[in-house]
Amino acid sequence: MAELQTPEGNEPLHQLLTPDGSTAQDELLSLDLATVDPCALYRDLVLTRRLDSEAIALQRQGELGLWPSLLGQEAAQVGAAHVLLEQDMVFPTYREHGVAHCRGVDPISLLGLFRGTTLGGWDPYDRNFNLYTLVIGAQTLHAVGYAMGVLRDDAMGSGDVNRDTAVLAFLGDGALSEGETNEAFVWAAAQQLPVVFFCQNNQWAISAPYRTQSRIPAARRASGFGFSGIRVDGNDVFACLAATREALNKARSGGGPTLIEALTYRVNAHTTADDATRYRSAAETEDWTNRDPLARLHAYLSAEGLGDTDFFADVDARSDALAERLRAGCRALPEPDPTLPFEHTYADMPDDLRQQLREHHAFVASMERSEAPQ
Amino acid sequence: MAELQTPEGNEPLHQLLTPDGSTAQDELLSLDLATVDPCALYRDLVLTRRLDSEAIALQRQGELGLWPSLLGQEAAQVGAAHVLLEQDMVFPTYREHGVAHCRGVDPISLLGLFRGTTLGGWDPYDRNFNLYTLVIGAQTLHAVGYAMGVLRDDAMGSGDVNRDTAVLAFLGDGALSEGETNEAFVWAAAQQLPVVFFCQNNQWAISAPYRTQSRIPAARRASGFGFSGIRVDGNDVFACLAATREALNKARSGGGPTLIEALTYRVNAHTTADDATRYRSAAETEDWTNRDPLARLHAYLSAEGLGDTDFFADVDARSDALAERLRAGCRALPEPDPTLPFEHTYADMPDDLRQQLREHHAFVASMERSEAPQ
Amino acid sequence: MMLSMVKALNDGMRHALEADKRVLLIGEDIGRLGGVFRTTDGLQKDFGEDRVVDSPLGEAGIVGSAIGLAMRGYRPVCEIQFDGFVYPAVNQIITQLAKIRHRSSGAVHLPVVIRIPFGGGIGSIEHHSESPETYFAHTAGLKVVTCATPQDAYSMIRQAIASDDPTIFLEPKRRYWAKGDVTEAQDPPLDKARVVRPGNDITFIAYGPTVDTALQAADAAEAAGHSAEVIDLRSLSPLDTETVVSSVQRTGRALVVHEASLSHGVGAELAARVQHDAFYFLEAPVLRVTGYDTPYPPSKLEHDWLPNIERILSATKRSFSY
Amino acid sequence: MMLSMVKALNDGMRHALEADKRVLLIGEDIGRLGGVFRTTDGLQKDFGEDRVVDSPLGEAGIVGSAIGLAMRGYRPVCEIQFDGFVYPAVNQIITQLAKIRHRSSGAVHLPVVIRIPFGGGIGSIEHHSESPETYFAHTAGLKVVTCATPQDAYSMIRQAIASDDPTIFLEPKRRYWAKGDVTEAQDPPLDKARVVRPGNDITFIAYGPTVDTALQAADAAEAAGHSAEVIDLRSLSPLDTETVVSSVQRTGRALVVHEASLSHGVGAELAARVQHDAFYFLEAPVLRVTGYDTPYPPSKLEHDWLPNIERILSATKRSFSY
Ligand SMILES: Cc1ncc(C[n+]2csc(CCOP(=O)(O)OP(=O)(O)O)c2C)c(N)n1
Ligand SMILES: Cc1ncc(C[n+]2csc(CCOP(=O)(O)OP(=O)(O)O)c2C)c(N)n1
Ligand SMILES: [Mg+2]
Ligand SMILES: [Mg+2]
Repeated sequence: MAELQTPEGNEPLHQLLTPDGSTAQDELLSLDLATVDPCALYRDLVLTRRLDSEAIALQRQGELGLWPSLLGQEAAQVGAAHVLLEQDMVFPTYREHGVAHCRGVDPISLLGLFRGTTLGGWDPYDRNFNLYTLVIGAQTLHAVGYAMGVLRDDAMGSGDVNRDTAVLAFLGDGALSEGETNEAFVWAAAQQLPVVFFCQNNQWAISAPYRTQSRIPAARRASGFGFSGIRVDGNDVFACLAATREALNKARSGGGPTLIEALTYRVNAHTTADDATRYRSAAETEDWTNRDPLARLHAYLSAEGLGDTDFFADVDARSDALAERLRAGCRALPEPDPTLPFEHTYADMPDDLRQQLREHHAFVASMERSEAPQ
Repeated sequence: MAELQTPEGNEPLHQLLTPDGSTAQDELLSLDLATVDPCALYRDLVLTRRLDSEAIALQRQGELGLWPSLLGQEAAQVGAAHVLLEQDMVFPTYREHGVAHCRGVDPISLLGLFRGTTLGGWDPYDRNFNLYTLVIGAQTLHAVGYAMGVLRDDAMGSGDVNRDTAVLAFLGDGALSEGETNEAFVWAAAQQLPVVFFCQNNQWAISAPYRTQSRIPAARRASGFGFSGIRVDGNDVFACLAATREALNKARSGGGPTLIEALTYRVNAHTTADDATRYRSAAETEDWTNRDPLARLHAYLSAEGLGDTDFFADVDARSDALAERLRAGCRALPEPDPTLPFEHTYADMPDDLRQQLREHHAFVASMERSEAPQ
Repeated sequence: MMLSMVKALNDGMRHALEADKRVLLIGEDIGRLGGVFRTTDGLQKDFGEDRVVDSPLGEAGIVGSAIGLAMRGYRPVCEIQFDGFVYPAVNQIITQLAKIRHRSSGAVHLPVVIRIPFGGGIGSIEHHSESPETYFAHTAGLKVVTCATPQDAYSMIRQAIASDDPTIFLEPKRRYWAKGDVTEAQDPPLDKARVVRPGNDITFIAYGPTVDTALQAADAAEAAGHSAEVIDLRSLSPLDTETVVSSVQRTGRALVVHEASLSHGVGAELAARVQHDAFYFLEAPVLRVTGYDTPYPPSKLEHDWLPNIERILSATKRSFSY
Repeated sequence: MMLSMVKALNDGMRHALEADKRVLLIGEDIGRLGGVFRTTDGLQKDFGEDRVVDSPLGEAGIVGSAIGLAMRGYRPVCEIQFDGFVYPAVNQIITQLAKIRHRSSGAVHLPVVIRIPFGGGIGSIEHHSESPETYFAHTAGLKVVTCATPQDAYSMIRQAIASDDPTIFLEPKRRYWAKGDVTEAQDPPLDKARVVRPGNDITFIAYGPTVDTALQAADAAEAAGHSAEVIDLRSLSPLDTETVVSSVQRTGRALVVHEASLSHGVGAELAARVQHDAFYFLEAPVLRVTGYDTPYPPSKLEHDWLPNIERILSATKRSFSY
């Protein structure tokens, strides 16, 4: 597969499943296929994509204000998410809908942020999946701090699989340029923290191609901080799974951080508000669309006789059901109470803020009166 | 020479002058001794050290509020400064007194900042030596921006030695942990800017030993960003000079940035206000004091018969003269005019600030009246 | 000529780029894309990648490099993509950009403009609707200005670029698309407020996005029999106290309107100055209609959270109840 | 027991570390060195390197990691070495620390304390004498408090650590070494101001380093026949408006004293509230004696630049001239 050409040459791109769907050997990555459920992976890839396309449709219908599509990045997200343990903590950006899905976060709750009914939408502790963070790079330091807590809780290197905990922080290629991301690398490396940085290099930061940020592969950034980085084919769900599993195990056992660069592509525009035709060629996008991560696994399943027509039919049915749920669930998302911002700014509301709330209530009530049909 | 041990092993330490003062071959660094004036280097090492010790004395006498001593780092600074061209721009931290001296900045003007008569003390454009920057890392981005200007002025890669310009940014080992420093690396690398980052790894950031920041040699940081880093013996003036000359030439010719790690040691406390006995052993300091960069060059000069007694006598005389100048000059530094902050906050003073100045004048005047002897 | 504020800013920057080759634009997505709001549309095509710079993703880098460029003789115009993303640059802005002239006793001046689309009301997500002006207005060494009309956008952006002081240039993003007449008419100085609607009974003081709201409220108040004068501050630092105070000395009543949170907002400084300079003229305390002391709410709540005509009118009523 | 503020803070933190093993200190040079002001002296020795953490050199990292630690159940107390070095952490403080409770509708609370030695008057160099309180007080979601005495230092630091809200804890560094009596006496709530000197004719409102200055000025004013009441605000966000207003309603005159620059400073918010809530009681406008609208000057100029007794007295005279 044609790699992202960086001026300073390329990092080996580790791959376990070739674009035509056949398995490949890799000198670094190994995956015992007995330990994975390719059908479950495929199902989640399909559901993730459906979640995404349905959200786009809802945005077009005016039900959402905005949606950041993950189209093309399903394998990276589903592969990484499938090797998380319950106790692991995830710090996503705003595009990890597939990880959220695999983590068991109700997909409907992902919509509130983009519908404007909430700034969050779920309890981060319910599924150990943090709220989306919109400030590029900021979450990487939260992951570092959380990992510092894990270390202090002796929840690392104990050998107890139910206890040892890893932190998985997601970031984009553009995020590698933010100072805070690099500080996170400094801290994670110096303290050998149980954190894995999973960078989906989708080759674009809105309109900025990867070369705007760097002339070398993203995976190499880690070497400057003293920990290991690996570049995997981000459209190869097996490679993403294997690399993440290894990195998480290393982290849980006290081996320190890893940077994973999953080389993939943002097939859609940055968000539904963006117009990618202004800065990149249809040919490029076309080229990458042909490296569809789903088709790849579909081919594998068919070739291996793992997925029969019933299986694929079942997946489609689940997909339709999900779409149905999303359409209904989105419209059913509760309107936020005007009290909400006042209630959740502090643990207990200061007197002057309470006074502001009273005035606000009075005002909102008066509006409702005046808007009431005469 | 015993190197700084970092957990992840060591970078080769490039050296051209051994501790006993004999020249050494290096596989990477080369220096045609015909192109350097060892006597001038020695003179500047001595004057730099005298400047420093005199400032410490002035602080003890209460003439300065504070002084950050460079004792032990003379070779790194003098070696780097000696290969600067007039048109090159320097962005120091707060400890580059030796670079300032070699650059031709009047050493007396270095004292004002620490005496409290000014926040600056010299015109950065006079000698292309920026004011000291106290916010760790901040100056690295200024160097990057200045280099972007150099590039846009076609003052790079033209082959004209009077035109091609490089930017030399100094930083400490602790500064490598600040996000802004790493952003500077991102920008310099992506745009192949004519900037050299000269990191004096004096192994301490106040009380934080280098291992608090990183487990690998500082020079390796550059590899994570896609440019070259080199670790040189920071107490070897020849090695520092050779590495900096090469890096500056590379920058001027359009070859992009370099990170130089000059491995040295902060022999004194962080500043005169610090108490190093609280966090490091006398033995460690002792050990490094024995690797005195001046003694090394002195031995070389004597062995090579380059410095006769007259020469050393002359250097001592200049040193005494400098000390004399500093003692007198420090006390003669003009008291700042109360108007100063008001005058220099904006290009032209806004009306309300002018009003504040009027009130301030009236107040200061009334104070002088009331303090006048009755 | 009728132009949107976006087009007026674009023309103003084009004008500046043509007039002075040391002027340079730098920011995320401002080149090929023309900025997420298209404010710099077409400028990279016409002035090249060296003068309209698509930067790496780092706000500290944008402002820090602008400082270095300015030291080299350039006049950089930075774009921060949204109000909520200026904070990674705050260290460079507050400790360096604002202080270097003072630090150097005037030897170094930094003609750097930082453009920030600000304010809410566009139904966006978190960090895309904030009003950070107080942080900058409280920082000595910075000029802070904001435009309310395409005409001011066109003239003020050029004045800001021409200024030798670092200037935070706040653009009221929800007014980006409203059209207004733009001429080459003589413009008031960058640091002067303007009476945009004369009145006799009360003074509404607004800036940026709330000027239009205040004007509409003034018309509504007229109906209720109150003649409101509306002042567009334009400059938040320095503040044109004189224009404000002389108006309030006439009307005896003042009401400040801004989107930023109430406490320690720009309205506080205005109230402090007015109660001081117009002490004997005030018929009622200076009132403030602002965002509340909470983070910016989810967009479904923003209409009621933001100062709006109704809240201005009820505050007006309160003012006259004294 | 007579203690310096430094020792009182040290005892308060020791107390908190003993009482709750989730409490943890993190900052530059706070361990082996005990902090550049020795505020954490001996704590690493007694509580270990995991609970008194010598951090890498990065303020964003200190606050960002504290947020993650808090999410894991810890109660981190961050030290920022000097006021002027908090800015690299401002992005984490304003966009994350202050907003995460609101973002998560209360699901996530962040009991993080950020200790900042602040203010001038110690003859130091640039960035070591600043007063950044307004930036934080204007940020909804943060509590901002400051102590003026060893007793308050001892009690307030423990209250701040016990608070479930992120708290900016400002320490008036020029009062670090003055001794005061410290007891286990019941303390007022963290968010309440305190009348530290009763008076009848004018109210001096101060906080942190200027409380002592205001008290001395009050004594001097007494001599001139003016009985000044002095209020130590203690909390800058939220503001205890009630204590301030009820005092001014009695005295009819108010004067705010702080080191931060005048414009958009805390004095502005106090003036705005007082002129509103005590409108009919004011005999004179609220006056402000503060730092000027310039960057902090070289230390040789700081005595005259800072609010001092003489400036408070002449402002007092002005107040009585109305
Ligand atoms: C600090 C900050 N600056 C700017 C932005 C605006 N912004 C939103 S997404 C984005 C690009 C991010 O690119 P990348 O990190 O590659 O993630 P991707 O969107 O490709 O998943 C930018 C610049 C932001 N959210 N935060
Ligand atoms: C942003 C910032 N944080 C903290 C400080 C306080 N401080 C001053 S010097 C210093 C250590 C710097 O160490 P290093 O970079 O190694 O330089 P050195 O002092 O060793 O020359 C610190 C933490 C500062 N000046 N700026
Ligand atoms: Mg990307
Ligand atoms: Mg150091």
